Amino acid sequence: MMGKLYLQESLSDMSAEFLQFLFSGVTLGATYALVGLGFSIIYNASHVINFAQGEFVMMGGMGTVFFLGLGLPMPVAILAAIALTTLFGFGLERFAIAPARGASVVTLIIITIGASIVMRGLVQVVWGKEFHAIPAFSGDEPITIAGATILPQSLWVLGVTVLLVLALRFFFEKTIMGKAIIATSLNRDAALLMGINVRFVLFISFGLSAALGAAAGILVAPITLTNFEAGIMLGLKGFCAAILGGLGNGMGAVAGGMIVGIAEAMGAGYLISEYKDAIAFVLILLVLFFKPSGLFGKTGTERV
Amino acid sequence: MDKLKSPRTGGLLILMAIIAVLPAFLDNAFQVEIAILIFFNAIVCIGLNLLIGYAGQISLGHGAFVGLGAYGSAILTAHQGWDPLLSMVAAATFTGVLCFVIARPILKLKGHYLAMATLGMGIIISIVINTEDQLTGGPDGMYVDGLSFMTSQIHWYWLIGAVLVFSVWASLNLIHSPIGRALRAVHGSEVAAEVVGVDTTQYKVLIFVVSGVFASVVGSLGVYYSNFVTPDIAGFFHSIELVVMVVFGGMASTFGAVVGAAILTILPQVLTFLHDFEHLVFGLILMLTMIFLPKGLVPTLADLFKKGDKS
Amino acid sequence: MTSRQKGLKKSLVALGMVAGALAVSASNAEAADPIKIGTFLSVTGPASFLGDPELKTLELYIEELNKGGGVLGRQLELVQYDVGVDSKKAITAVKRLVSQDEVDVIIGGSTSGATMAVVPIVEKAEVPFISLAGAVAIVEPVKKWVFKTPHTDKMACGKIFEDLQSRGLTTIALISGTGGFGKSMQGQCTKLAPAYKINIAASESYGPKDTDMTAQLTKIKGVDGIQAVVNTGFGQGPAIVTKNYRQLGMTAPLYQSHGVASKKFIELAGDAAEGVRLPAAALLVADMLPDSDPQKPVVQGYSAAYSDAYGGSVSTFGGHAYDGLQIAVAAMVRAGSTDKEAVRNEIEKTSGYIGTGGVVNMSEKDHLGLDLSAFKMLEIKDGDWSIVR
Amino acid sequence: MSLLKVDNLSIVFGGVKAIDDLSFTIEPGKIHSIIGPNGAGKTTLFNLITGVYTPTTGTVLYENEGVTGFKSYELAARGMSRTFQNLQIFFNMTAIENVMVGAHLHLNRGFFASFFGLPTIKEGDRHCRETCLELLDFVGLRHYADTDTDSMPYGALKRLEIARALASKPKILLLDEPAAGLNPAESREIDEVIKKVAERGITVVLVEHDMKMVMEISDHILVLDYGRKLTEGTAQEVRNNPDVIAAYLGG
Repeated sequence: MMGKLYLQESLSDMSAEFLQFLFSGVTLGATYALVGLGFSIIYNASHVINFAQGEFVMMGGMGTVFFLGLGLPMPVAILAAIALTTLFGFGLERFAIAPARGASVVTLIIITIGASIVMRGLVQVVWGKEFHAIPAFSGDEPITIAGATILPQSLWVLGVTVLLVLALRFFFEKTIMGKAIIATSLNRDAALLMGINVRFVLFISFGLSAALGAAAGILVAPITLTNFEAGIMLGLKGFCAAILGGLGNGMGAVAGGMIVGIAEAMGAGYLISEYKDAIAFVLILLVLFFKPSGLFGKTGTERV
Repeated sequence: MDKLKSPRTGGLLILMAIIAVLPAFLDNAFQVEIAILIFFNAIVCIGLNLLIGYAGQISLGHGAFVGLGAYGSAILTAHQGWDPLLSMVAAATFTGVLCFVIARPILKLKGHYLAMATLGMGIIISIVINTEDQLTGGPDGMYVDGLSFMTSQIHWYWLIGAVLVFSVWASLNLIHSPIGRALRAVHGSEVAAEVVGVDTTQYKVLIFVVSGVFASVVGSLGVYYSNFVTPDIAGFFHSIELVVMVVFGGMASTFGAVVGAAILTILPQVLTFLHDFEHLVFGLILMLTMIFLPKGLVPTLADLFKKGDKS
Repeated sequence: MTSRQKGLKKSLVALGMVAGALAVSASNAEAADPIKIGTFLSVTGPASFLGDPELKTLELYIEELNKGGGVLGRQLELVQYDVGVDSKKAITAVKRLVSQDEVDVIIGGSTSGATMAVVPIVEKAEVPFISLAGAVAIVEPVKKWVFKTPHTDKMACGKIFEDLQSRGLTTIALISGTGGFGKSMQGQCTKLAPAYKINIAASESYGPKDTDMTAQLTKIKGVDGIQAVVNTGFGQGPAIVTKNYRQLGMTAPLYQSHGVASKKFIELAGDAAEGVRLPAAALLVADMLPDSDPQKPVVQGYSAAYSDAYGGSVSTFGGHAYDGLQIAVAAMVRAGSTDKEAVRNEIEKTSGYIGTGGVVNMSEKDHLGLDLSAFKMLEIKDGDWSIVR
Repeated sequence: MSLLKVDNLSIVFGGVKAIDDLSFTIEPGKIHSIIGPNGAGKTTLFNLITGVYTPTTGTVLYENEGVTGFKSYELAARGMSRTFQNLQIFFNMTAIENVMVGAHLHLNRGFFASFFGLPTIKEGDRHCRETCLELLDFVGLRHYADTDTDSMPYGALKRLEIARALASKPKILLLDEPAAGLNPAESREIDEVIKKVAERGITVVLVEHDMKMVMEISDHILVLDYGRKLTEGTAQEVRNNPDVIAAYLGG
């Protein structure tokens, strides 16, 4: 009798623990998904891997801190930060990517890495090096579900991510601009012939991607804090998510982000927390070894 | 004349001359230190350039191999009491074998997937070094005794300078051999290389191992020189730094790798007077160079000279 | 033009660039009259928490001293390098400080890792060095040229354990940052625990850049009988630990170290910081000190000066830099020169110096010179510090 | 004895049979052509024979050895080489270097010998350069020897691919549309080169759209349609086959 009770109790302890890790995982995962989606959008339009994607994330968070500091109300500060980051996205395309058209993959990678250093440097000079917290959107009182707790902010992260993903689907499937981006990604020359302004498509893609990154950065800043270096790891994990899902496959990136986030939280909880950051990369190596084009990527045949 | 052949001896002699006279212009120990750092970085870049510049396979994880050499040597010397040179060979062997094992699955990948895989591999190795603090001292790094017979800094200058000259010479030899042409063919068109008998996988694996061993040896020597090693050596940023040196100097140019290493080792030291603006300016220089000289410094300048000759 | 000449041209250009760049770096090195104070701090990276106020303090007071005519009739010049949290960078910076910049004294090293890495160089170069980092290993055993100003991690453990004893708590969990200070303090606490009859029932760690510690805390939560949790570490990590701690609904008392002793911690952790206790120097509670306390004017003076110059409130870290600078300057004045051996000897003779960290009495056997009495146990109440009595 | 024997070869791409149960043989020392309408599977067949693709079913026999699924470089070592419909030039090298890569299998490839620049390597390269210059001469490109390939005209690159393939000393050479995109004068030059290659005793397999050229130089023609064999035989036989006419007219 006693034994059974004890067992039940420890079982519910275990499931509460599992749930706790899962909450951590999906919150992280949603963030990675948004960052990964940003990678995908830019890659689709331009075949560039934007190593400054993480800095968009950072700029969203730091921008919000700055505008809040100016005394703006939260929603205005958030919109201002997203707008500012989007401007940087546009600028990156116009002043760094467009002039370097036709450069090799490595050169483009280094240009975006240079851009990430510039953005970090700029934020550091203008907004300082300190860590900052954004107040949570709906308070810090945790919600208890089956013995595990989740912050209201995590629900915001999840909710907004779902909304953004749905909105993007609508954008790409139903609007002219979205379709133009898809067309450009499939065949740039054909799109050009069809009268699509490819340069404009690229421009918009970078802006869109920057806005998404900023949104991700703002959503998680109340949970993880932010400073000028906060985007580095997030950017790399988002890249993992995008590759895991198959480069250029937006929904794949979302799935990839979730997988990475949950794997990370479970790994930290049940295996070794010290190796938490390695989990995403071990996962990506295993997947690439067995499926070289990601989980949901198309396997292409070389034409000769 | 084979167009790559001519600058070979000339360039090598000039490099030797620079190394020989440079100490006369170096005012103090710190400047000698920077010169030695340049040599170290240049050697890694020469190896990395064989992989990236010639064979066309990107690696965003080469810092990890420098780290393996450094920590391999450090651990064997400090914890196991091995002879430093033996440790260096052991670390290089380990790195080489590791490269050999992971090369096949990794180099099957292309473009951004290859970039991701090498990046991931590098980060995993760097996390292991950071975490296994019993062995590695964790994020704070570890102290190692140096080579007993290298009693002064200038000894190191000559030793590493000599290793650099050897590396340049060997790299030029390799490039101007059937193996070198096969590597460039892999870059040009894998399928075309295969139908004339080049086992592209074998050559990709070979050059991955070679460049890994270059990196590992530099890591080992570096740890004996500075007596200290921290995990940043294996980190993402060091890997990126190395690639930037190669591309900045000019891909598929051995002397480009040396020039790239020199400039990008000196630049951050020169920019320290900017304090907070250091990173901003560094990033801008990087971006502008890559946007306006996408082929890198040395090939672009070489093209300029060529054009000048014609007119 | 033959292709050999082409190669020559190529190489000449390379030579020119190397030489040019070296010349620029060499031009910094001109010897001048001012007394050179070298510093290497974690101005960026996860420890910018420490390095940023330290640098600001040094800049502020060196400017102040120069306005007042300098020291020994000479102006002071600060030579500073940002080393992030990379000890290797610290080594390069210190080599540069001693051999290129030829500084007279070094005040710096925000982190214990960076400090420990440069100790061999400083000892070899024979330059007086005052560290601003926490680990006890920096001054135990004593090294001829190395001094430090902050209280040690060992003292923090002792202070926390005293407080635990007074509350009757005996079973605790440790959660530590893996960076130098966190790891070192974890070691010190583990060593010291038996002496205070404290049982450490669980020990977890997290990386310097981690942003989510719920996994580690969930594990601690799962261990029965934990009466208090001690977090050793500096930077933003402890703020996240504190937030996660409240999120998981953990109610046992949470202790932090003096590695978070700045208002920034309260700001970052927000409401979650309520009730957190930590040992810290009196600087944080300047206005709450009794008027009889000899430290009161000193800490109030520094506090006001710093806030006036940079806005915001002071941290103890800036205070460490203040103490280091004052001790070094006083030693130079007593020595009447910047002769390194003489300055070192005078630093070692520092006694009765009242600084932000407490009253400093150094000796041949003690290169820190502080005792537990200057350490206050603070509790965060209503978003501000309060003294636990 | 046949040089190459293909039995019941098939490959499926995403449910579509690009090559469907194809069998034929190639006799040594002749010029064989493979023709068929666009999308008939000619290039796919080349890719299957030369190891670029692995067949779904069926076998390839080369000199009575089963070589199905062999890698291209393994086949090259056995004397099989090819050119490509879409140029596969090593654009990062000069013309002569391209050809010298072709001679790869016949040179000393020891790593340490190369690394230390031993005289044998240098001697071998000097000799190789001579023979490769002769090959450039053979295809009429000697004056381009030290030109960067990215500044050479298209027609010259087509011939350069042939020279590179010849450098590997093949017994059988598969040419994938060597005249595609060339003007009539250039086509005739290629014609001549192909005939000269055949005269050297090298078996030539040709995929070509230029019917005039095919009919003129081929000893044997294989006609493909939708991945299947429509017919085969001499130029005369094929020309008069009603199925072939129907296929070409889209009947």
